[in-house]
Amino acid sequence: MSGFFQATIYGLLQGGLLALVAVGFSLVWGVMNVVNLSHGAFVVLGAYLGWQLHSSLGLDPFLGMILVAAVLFCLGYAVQRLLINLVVNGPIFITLLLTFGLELLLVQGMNIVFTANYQSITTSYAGNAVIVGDIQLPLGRLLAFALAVVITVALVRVMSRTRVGMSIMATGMDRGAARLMGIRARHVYAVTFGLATALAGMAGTMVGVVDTFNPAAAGRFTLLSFVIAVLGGLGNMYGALVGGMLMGLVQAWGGYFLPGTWVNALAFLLLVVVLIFRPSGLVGKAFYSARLEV
Amino acid sequence: MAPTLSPAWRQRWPWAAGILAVAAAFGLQTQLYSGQVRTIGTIFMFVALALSWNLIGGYTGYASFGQVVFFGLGGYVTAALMTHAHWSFWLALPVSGLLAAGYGALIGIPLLRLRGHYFAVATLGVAEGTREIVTNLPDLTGGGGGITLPTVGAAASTKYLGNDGFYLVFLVLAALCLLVTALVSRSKFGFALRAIHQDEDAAAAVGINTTRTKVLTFALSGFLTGLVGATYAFQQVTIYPERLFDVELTVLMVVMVVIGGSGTVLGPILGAIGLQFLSEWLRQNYTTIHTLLLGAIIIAAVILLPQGLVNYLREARRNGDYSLLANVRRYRL
Amino acid sequence: MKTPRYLATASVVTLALSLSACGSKGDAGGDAGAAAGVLNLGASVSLTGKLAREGTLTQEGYQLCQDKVNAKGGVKVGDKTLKLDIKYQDDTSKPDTAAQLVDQFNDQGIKLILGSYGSANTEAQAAVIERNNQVMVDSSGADNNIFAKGYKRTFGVLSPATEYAASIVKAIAELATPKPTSVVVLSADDGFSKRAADGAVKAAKDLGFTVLETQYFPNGATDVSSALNKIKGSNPQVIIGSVHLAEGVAIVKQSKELGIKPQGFGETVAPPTPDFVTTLGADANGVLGSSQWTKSASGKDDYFGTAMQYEADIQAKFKHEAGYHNAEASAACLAFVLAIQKAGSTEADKVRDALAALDAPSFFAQLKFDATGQNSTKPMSVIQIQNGKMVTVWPKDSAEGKLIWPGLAS
Amino acid sequence: MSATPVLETRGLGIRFGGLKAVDDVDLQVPEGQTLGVIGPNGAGKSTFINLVTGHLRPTSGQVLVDGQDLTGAKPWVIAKARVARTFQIVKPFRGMTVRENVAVGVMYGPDGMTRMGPALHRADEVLEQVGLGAAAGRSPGELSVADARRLEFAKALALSPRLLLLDEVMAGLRPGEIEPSLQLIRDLKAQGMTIIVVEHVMKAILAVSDQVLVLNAGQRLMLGPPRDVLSDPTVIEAYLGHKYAARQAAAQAAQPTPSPSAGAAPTLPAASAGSEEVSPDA
Repeated sequence: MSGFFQATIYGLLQGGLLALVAVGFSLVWGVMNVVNLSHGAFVVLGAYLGWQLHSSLGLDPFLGMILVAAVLFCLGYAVQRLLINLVVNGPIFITLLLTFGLELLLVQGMNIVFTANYQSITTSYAGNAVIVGDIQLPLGRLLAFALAVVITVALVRVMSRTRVGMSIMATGMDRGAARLMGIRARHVYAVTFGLATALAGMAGTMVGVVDTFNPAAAGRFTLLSFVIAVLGGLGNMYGALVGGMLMGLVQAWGGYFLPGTWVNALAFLLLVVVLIFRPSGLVGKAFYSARLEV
Repeated sequence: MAPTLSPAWRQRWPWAAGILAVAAAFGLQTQLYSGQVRTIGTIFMFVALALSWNLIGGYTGYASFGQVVFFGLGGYVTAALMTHAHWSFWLALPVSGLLAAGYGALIGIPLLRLRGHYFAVATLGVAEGTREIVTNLPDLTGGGGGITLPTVGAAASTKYLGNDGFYLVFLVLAALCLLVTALVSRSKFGFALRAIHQDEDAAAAVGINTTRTKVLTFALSGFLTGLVGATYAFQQVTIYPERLFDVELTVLMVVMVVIGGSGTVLGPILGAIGLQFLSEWLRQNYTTIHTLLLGAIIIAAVILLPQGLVNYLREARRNGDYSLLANVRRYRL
Repeated sequence: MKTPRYLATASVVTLALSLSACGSKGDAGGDAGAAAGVLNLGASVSLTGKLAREGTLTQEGYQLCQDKVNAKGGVKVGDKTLKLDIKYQDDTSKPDTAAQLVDQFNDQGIKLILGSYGSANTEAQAAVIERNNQVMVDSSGADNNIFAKGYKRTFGVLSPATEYAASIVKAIAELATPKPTSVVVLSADDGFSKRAADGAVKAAKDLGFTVLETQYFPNGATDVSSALNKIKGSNPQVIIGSVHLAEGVAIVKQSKELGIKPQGFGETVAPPTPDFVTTLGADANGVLGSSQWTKSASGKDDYFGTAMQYEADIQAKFKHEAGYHNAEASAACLAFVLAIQKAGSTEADKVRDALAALDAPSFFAQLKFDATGQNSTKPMSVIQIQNGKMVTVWPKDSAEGKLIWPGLAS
Repeated sequence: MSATPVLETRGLGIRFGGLKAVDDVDLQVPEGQTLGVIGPNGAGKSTFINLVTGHLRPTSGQVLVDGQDLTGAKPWVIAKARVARTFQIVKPFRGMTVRENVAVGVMYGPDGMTRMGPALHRADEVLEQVGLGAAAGRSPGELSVADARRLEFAKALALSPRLLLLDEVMAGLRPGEIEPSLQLIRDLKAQGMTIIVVEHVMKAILAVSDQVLVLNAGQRLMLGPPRDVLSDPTVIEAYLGHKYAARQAAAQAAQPTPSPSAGAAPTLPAASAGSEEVSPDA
């Protein structure tokens, strides 16, 4: 049975990290009703920046992550302010096409700047495992899991305690009313997107530590974020955490009980089933869904 | 502003010219090289795909992000029938279309209850899930390793059509999609689609059976896409689930319809031709950065022409103002 | 109501657009290349998309071949010498685009084609080559299927896929002391990897190993923990990975994380790629890798010299160690050059016959094609990563160093 | 005039979680009658209409149209049973002309015309009837508030209904614009159509209603002739709150009781109550 526990633990650790990958995507979709197809590209960009800091400055990725977050926040802020704000009121596939164009731009840009080589941020300690009974807890994944959960909880705290957080939530619920209260919607939207890309960047750096990546991996992360965001309920930060964990477990258990190739099929069928029976996600009502667009 | 033509002729003029163009296109391939014939064949393929997506995404306003599932299903049903049952392609083609339509109805009934983003993501989930299922049925579909249709020697139930042959089949499919779209847009059925697009509750209130109309449209769109997928599979000879269910194909269909002008007859055609020529031209001249430029151009097109070329031209012609500025401000925050 | 008067303009526009943009039949045609003292080879490679990494390595191989050949004055065709000029197109790692580009090369009168990267792209191109009566030398499509369709105009410089993983099993059986007994094969779910996996299982059974059930995972997966968990219980002494780079790295990295310690790892494709060592660092040491070519390969030719010379040239031009992806591409280009010179013409059928009859030594390997067009006599070589460097350990005659076994510091 | 009522509801109700939006409403509307429906905001008026037209599925009770049980039927089934409605917030089909908006109803309504020609012709007739004949070719986005309401009217009439449900057709209209709508309702009454008018504009209720139903917190408070209903203290209290009703009763007690002529009776103020500041005491 130890194989099963090992798979479960592994799935949970993986799920925590996937949650952080997806939480930004869920935030953008929930608050601004924008489906960001370039989200995966920002995750990979975060990995490359973390790798660059590590290889040229020797900065440990888990520290470099903070710098990566800052850089990506500014990039995200600019992208929203200059590009996405121009079409944010449009029908759903307008914002989607814009972010698709952005994804092409980012992925090919990384192909040219960082070349298509497979990279990984190799640290001395990440591969070693903490052994509990006969369960192996890889240090790198454990650290990534812990940080992912801490950051997500911190995000929820920020969203519900600070002024910025409140303004984001308010704009998400009813942009018209929020603007009447003096909230500068354009700025708040840009902050939200910046926050989302910063989170994606941090998750990307940690993915860089535990995984290998190259520009083509962007699509995979966007797809994962889709599934997790819907599982957890749009714009619901805790939901993204639960959705991520669930995704990790489904992939782990699926892989354990079924032939390895069935893993992805399970994840998508789970998505469709959840959508049909609980469109608002598993974790309570996504309170953003009922709102007026002005 | 009514043109000087007599009403009856004004009614039929577009149809006549449409048929003339399709007929002319038939003769075109005799003038071209086999490479060019194949390139234009691919353009007709995308015209057909864009028109069939337009039925559900443009007219009815249900943005299906899993449209490639019909493309892939059509391809794999034909591949299975021709490889295992040794059917002729001409028999497998309609059957693949019908099965794709059936699948569309089957998934449509639960999914078409969802609206907006949720429908888009659900169909994306179905497409990705179906690809994984196809990958995991190796004895029927060859799984990840791909499947090869018999086109050489005795096993070939239908002789390989070659570039000219596939050019004609894709042209016929594009013409079929054009005919269906034209009929739908002018008929009672087209009104029901537009009504559902604008406001489903109001549509139901005037007696439109919205559920049946949506499922029917989704199945029809699936049928046409399935036919194109089946032809593509025969053309490629060896097919892989990764390519047949590639989400990029769906996104390309959406790009073509939105930039061309969704909910119109002409939009998807212009969008498909324009985008295919653009990406082909970029590939030829900027080999290393052509996808980068394509991304930039799509961003520009979406910002400058959010409602699509045809709708922009129509509105500009009606109120005489051709400035793009109004477009940029249209959806601005 | 939107009157469909636009329907008409659209259809007329369709006609006009397609006519104008493609130009009439007259202009591109005939063997334009030869006249201007230049020999054009067409090469559609994957510069973008999933296979961008391996596609770039393939292009490097072709570029070095062009430099080397032109440095020696060019290709001698009868009395004339032609400058070699390879035309590149990016097929975005998609088989249908790769096939379409071969058709487009055919329009431009380019009949001699260098293959794209990967079995899927090559297989799609081979079908078109056959129909257009072009000729292709395939640099990286090892899947036996390509050569099982009765095609006559495609020649592969590589050993077949079934040899890829089998060579590692043979090397272990021959060299490893103490000789391990149990083997498991983990395979990606794509045509090439499955063929290679079957080859390994068959070889292992023939050599008396107890072979556990083969585990599969999705193509391009970077998380293979589910497959590893399943085999953890039976702790096999040798894990063979029939994979590409991403899965290869994942197997080694996640085995360490899950505490799976076999006596040694052996993988196809991944270990000889430079990225393997850069991404795994110290964990890469001890891993065996099957490779089409290593810098200690015997054999030489008058364009590239010896394998060692080839290694130095790649290092000089592209600033990284030469991998077999570079070497197989240069070998494909070399095969064309030798065949054209033997045929004394650039005409497709003559070059095809010359290739079929070719039997020439090269820095890569003996270039000889069987009836189906495969270089079936060419042996694979097996390397082992020893403190960050690729060391050839098998076959014995071209071995550089001894096999360290057990590979993993257990 | 058949005996069975055009519309009958028995114990009709719907609950959203704990909230009973419409609670156990019994109603019978005989053919040709015009029923006014009033009640404070949130009384469940629109919800009641949505239950009748099938846009909401009742959690309890029955809906019978001409004696036929259509409880929980789909909206288009009920529409085909000649039950038409307007929406409180106008729902035009943009992207189509005004004439086509109406033609959709003609094509998909009970008459089910399939050919375009006759459908468009019938649409023009309906547009003339509601006074929108001139705007037939324009797009709905260009209409004024009053015209947009008329388009809602026309879309409903396109089904040539037996039962017409008007959901606050007068809301937001200037006094001058109310009169033509009232005249239209009177004409339809004359043709024997059964109409349910949900309104806050008391002037309109008084002008056209044969009977008035008062809803409060989802329950049926009262049903009776307009005059009695509007002067009934419990109705006033429901509308204007306890304190106002008490002051009114006190003032009435102090005066000698004049005959309850229309003008002097303490009825609800004529101005549309919807927008006035009703401050129910906490």
